[in-house]
Amino acid sequence: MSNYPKADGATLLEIYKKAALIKRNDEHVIKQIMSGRLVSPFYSSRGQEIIPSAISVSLRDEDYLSTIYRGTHDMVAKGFPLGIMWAELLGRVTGSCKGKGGPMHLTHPASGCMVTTGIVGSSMPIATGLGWAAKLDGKGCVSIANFGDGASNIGAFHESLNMAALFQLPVIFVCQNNRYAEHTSFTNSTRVEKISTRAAGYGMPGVTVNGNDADEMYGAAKVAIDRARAGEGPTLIEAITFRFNGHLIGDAGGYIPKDEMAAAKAADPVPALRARIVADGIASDEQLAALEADFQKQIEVACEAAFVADLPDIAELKRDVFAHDIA
Amino acid sequence: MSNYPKADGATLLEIYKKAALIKRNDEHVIKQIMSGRLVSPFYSSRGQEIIPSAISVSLRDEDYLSTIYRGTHDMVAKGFPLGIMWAELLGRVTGSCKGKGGPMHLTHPASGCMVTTGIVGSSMPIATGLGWAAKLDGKGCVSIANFGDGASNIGAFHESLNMAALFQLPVIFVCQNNRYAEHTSFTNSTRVEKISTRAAGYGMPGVTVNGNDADEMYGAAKVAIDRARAGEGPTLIEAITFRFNGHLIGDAGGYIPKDEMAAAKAADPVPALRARIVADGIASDEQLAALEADFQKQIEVACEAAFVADLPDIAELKRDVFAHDIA
Amino acid sequence: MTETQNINMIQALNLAIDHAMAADPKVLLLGEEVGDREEGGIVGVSKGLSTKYGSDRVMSTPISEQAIIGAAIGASLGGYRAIGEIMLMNFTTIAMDMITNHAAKLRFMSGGQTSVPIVIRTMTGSGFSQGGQHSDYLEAWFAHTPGIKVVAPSNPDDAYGLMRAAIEDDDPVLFIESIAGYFAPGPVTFQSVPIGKAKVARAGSDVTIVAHSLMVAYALGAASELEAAGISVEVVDLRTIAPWDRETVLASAEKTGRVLIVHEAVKEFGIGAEIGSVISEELWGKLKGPVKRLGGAFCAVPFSKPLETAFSPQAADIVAAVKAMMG
Amino acid sequence: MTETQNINMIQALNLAIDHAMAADPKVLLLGEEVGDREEGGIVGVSKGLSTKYGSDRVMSTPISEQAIIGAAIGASLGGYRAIGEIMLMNFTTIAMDMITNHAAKLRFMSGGQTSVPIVIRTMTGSGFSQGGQHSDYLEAWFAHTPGIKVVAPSNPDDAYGLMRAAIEDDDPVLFIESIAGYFAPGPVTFQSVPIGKAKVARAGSDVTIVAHSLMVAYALGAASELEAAGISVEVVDLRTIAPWDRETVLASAEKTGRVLIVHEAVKEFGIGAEIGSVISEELWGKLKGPVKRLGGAFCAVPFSKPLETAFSPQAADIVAAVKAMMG
Ligand SMILES: Cc1ncc(C[n+]2csc(CCOP(=O)(O)OP(=O)(O)O)c2C)c(N)n1
Ligand SMILES: Cc1ncc(C[n+]2csc(CCOP(=O)(O)OP(=O)(O)O)c2C)c(N)n1
Ligand SMILES: [Mg+2]
Ligand SMILES: [Mg+2]
Repeated sequence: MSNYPKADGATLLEIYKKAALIKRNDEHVIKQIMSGRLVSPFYSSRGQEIIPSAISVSLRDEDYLSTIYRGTHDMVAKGFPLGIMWAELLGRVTGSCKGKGGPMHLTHPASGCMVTTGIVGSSMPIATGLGWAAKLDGKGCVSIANFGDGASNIGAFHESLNMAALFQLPVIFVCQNNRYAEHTSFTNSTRVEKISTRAAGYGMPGVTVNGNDADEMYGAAKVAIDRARAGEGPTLIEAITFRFNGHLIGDAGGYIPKDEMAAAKAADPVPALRARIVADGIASDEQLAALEADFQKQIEVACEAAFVADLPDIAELKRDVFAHDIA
Repeated sequence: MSNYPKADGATLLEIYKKAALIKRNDEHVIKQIMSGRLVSPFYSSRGQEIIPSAISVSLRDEDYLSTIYRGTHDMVAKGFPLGIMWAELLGRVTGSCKGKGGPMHLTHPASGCMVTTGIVGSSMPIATGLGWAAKLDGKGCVSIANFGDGASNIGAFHESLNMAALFQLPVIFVCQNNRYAEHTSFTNSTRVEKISTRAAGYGMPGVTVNGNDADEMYGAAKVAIDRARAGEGPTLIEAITFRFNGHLIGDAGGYIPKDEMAAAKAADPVPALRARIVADGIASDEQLAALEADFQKQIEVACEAAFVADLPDIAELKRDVFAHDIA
Repeated sequence: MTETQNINMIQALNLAIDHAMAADPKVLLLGEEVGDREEGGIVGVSKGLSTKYGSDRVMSTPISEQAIIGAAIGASLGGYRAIGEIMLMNFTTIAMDMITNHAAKLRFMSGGQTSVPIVIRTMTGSGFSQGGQHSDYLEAWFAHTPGIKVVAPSNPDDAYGLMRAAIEDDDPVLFIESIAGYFAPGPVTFQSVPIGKAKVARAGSDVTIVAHSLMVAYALGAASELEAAGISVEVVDLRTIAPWDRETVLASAEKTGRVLIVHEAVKEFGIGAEIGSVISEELWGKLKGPVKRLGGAFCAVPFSKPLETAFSPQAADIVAAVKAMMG
Repeated sequence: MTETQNINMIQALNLAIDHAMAADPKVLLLGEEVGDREEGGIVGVSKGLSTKYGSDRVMSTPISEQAIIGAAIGASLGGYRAIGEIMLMNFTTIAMDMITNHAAKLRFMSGGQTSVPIVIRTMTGSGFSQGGQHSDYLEAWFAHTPGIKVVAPSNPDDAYGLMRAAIEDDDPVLFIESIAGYFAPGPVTFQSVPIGKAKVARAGSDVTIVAHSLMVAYALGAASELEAAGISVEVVDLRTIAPWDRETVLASAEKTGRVLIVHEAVKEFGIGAEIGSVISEELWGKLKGPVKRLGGAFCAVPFSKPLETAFSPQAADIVAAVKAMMG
């Protein structure tokens, strides 16, 4: 992967900032659930922070993002405001979706977070359409489609990649291969070793990278995004990573071999990037600690504000079904 | 393709016999439609006769066949009796499906013709299940899934090939690439040059062969069928061919360049195989003419019997919805 | 806009889309065969449009119904108004997730932040020997799905007007076309027809027949026949199935006191059940007899002509049903 | 068979499938996570089965709903009885083509030559903060589809009995499980429960409540509350939705003269419409008031708790509705 563009120090620091914010935010949600203060399904993205962080530094607000239930990392990296995210996670009327969507349907068009789906694979056909819109707009915007390893075996993957390639749409298909789909291990879901192998079947470039490595992830994403902006069509990026928690909080993950989990956690990509940034003298431990403390404060403010916010009125059942309220 | 097993003279003759019967049968159906004697949709397989003929010589009655609306060639080659096929094409109660299915749903389990679907791509998931049944039976039977080039872009293709490969099911996926999907040319449906390229994405072998060449088609099919019987899993065979008539009789095919059609017809695979069989001294022109005359007679008998057969009684609406009649 | 023309539904739809694309550069069209290279649609509804508006706005797609609707949804999230064609209504089954879990729900789940102003064009109807997988009316499924509107014109004028309204509507609209209804010419006034408004197609005093799509013509035919028998029939053309026009239907039902609901879709659990239930409840004590329903037989659409004809309500069945109601 | 045990629905279903697999080697199970390697299903219904019957008969699949149902259909065409699991009812949208165009129609379209004795297990229900894409009751779609039966047990005994009957049934059966109903234990007698037979869950004389799945428990709760208010309620548990038990429902309706139909599915165009229409027609002149219906609100299932609770009928709503009817 050495021929990828390298991330300079400033960029690495940006990537770390996003990853550190995502990590703390995720941990704080889990803390609320564990303490019993929050009762809601939550699909943690701990362990996968580097992927969207390294992608987003090459994105603009106007670029489109489509993601899945396990997508707070993608959205925080893209710029989804914490306050309305927390309020939505808590089902408050102050949430981005007025509490109607919840964790599986977080949406915030202003930051480009166009759709979050709970249906495996369904982020891809929609992201393909967003790519069509971006192409028609002619402003060089791109559409990012996030999905998991399990989603790469469903029909929507196939139809979307073929269509995006045929029409040379500016879509980057990001398969976050965290090795598990609910309780099913990657190797028990397909015989192919690399999902990226499938790109050739659509006449599109495909690469497999270490999604937990900021340089590799940044480089692969930059190349794909630049190609898309230049009208050279879509790319499939398979980012190898790992999911530190169960499928959702509450799932003990008993189906994951202990050593496999231990090894993954030992290689936690966020502290690893932090150590490197300090070692390379890009930022000092103190500077990073200050940033982290500030992130923690932002998260707690967002969380506490959500807890005291109002729940939606029942009249909301008749709103947003159609453009006009139902009588 | 030279490392494929070669078809001996007797086998080539068998292949020719099937192809000649299919060709005449298809032409006779078209004749009935053109003469106004038969008013019904018909999806001619003229031009694609060699594919199923060269596959079927390696099949047994107990092997399963799943095909599509354009499937009379596949079924005649597999042994679907002409009499009940014609009666079904004419919607007679004597038809294989009592006239309820028609051309798009021809079915005859006794000859292994398990399902004919009118939904593009849907032959594949079902054929995958028939492969599972064959594997469980442990008798070395295989499941053939026929589909077109257009069908290779739909989600069911992806899910079926991945699942069949994962479970190493004895399924042979036969993509009859006749270069057009209704009015859409192959090159306007995907950027990949060979559909067989996609097999690698599932960890299954994939080959592209000239489906109009008896040797190549026979060899590729034999290898795939033997592998499947031996429990070595599925294969994707892309058989390049051409559709001599429109999508269905009545479609003038104006979207097909004249020279493309002319070249294809000039290379009509059935007379070509006939000439070779005579040239190689496998059979004499007279012998073949006698066989052909006999085929023609069989076809006409089947056709005429169908025309005088009864139409189903309206009570049939309440039969076969469930195992028990509806009150 | 233009002066009245006598044209058929195919021409009316073509002009409606043409006028909408000319008026608004954000209007897009995609689907199988829709481009002129593929002859502008299987029945020619989109003839000339790709030539006039370019293949970026009018995209002929691979056979990928999930991606077709997904791309329409995505483009609409990106600010466009895409018309996605699903060639035949039975093929909506392939795109059910995109239609019902996404197109219909994104506005609500996003708390009104996003909307999906797409039109899904599809055609259907028995009577063409297309058999069990190409003839179904499935409007009841979509009417049961909050967030999507369902329209089904019975004549060229409404086809034009409803298509213009559907394209301008800010919510997804399923647009159902009757194949049998395509060819009869009628006067087209080029006015938009409001979604949600039924039309009294014929005034009468003894019995109200509620119908839509092709069944309106049958109902009108039956009505004139019944007039000869001294029975005055009022025919209400629903035009919009969801949200259906309760005021118009209830007013007519109250006036005549007798209601027959007719649709080609299978009677059981069809839309007649909802309309009948509402009438029976709202007009309790005011009806002269129970609400009656006619619908397709409880089976797949059969191929054989006598069965296919017996499957769906015919004018004679309507006449008989009305006479029975008049006792 | 076995003596009565007090177990919950998960255990009852597990034993029903276990007993069926032990009794008939042709019974198979496939779906996501169904194997013990994946912890025997997301709620554990198939725990122990892959260990006991082997991974050839109990297959954990990739996320491929079309292939899951297609494989079940194919295996059944090959002589097996496959139970295919679609984890949540909203995911049946991915397999709609396989379920409605194929499983439900192959017997009819083949003129009775083939049959599809599969069971499609799926779970659903609001109340778990799963939002708009994981909570829908969609039974009305399938009840409108000739050729497939639909059952929905309300208690562990019926869950066991209906599952045994569904597996033995020679036609496809959609088996709907209520997530909220999984955990309450009840006596299980290990008897088969005939498909098509409703049960009078509580006898009464003033009002009949027709319900299924979770709503039966709510109806029974409301009934005891109403008894205190001096209103005698009869509760009919449909158990089978298609074909529904007209005799039992009509007998109860005629006896009480007042009917309330309750389902969690969206009220409009739900199954209550069909049942209500038949009651109103069959019992014309014999009812004391119009048939009333309670159902889910006309919107996607909302995430936020107060909205989610308001979405579906609660016991209090049933009590209020019945009091209004008696008013
Ligand atoms: C069509 C569909 N099938 C099944 C499910 C249930 N389900 C939710 S998440 C999931 C696993 C997805 O795994 P993967 O794609 O690898 O994403 P990850 O959760 O690992 O991020 C499954 C099977 C679903 N939501 N949608
Ligand atoms: C899911 C679905 N979409 C669209 C159609 C309409 N249709 C029927 S045949 C056909 C073309 C199929 O082409 P191909 O797969 O190449 O098979 P061929 O007809 O060339 O043998 C299309 C689009 C269909 N039957 N099913
Ligand atoms: Mg995963
Ligand atoms: Mg083709």
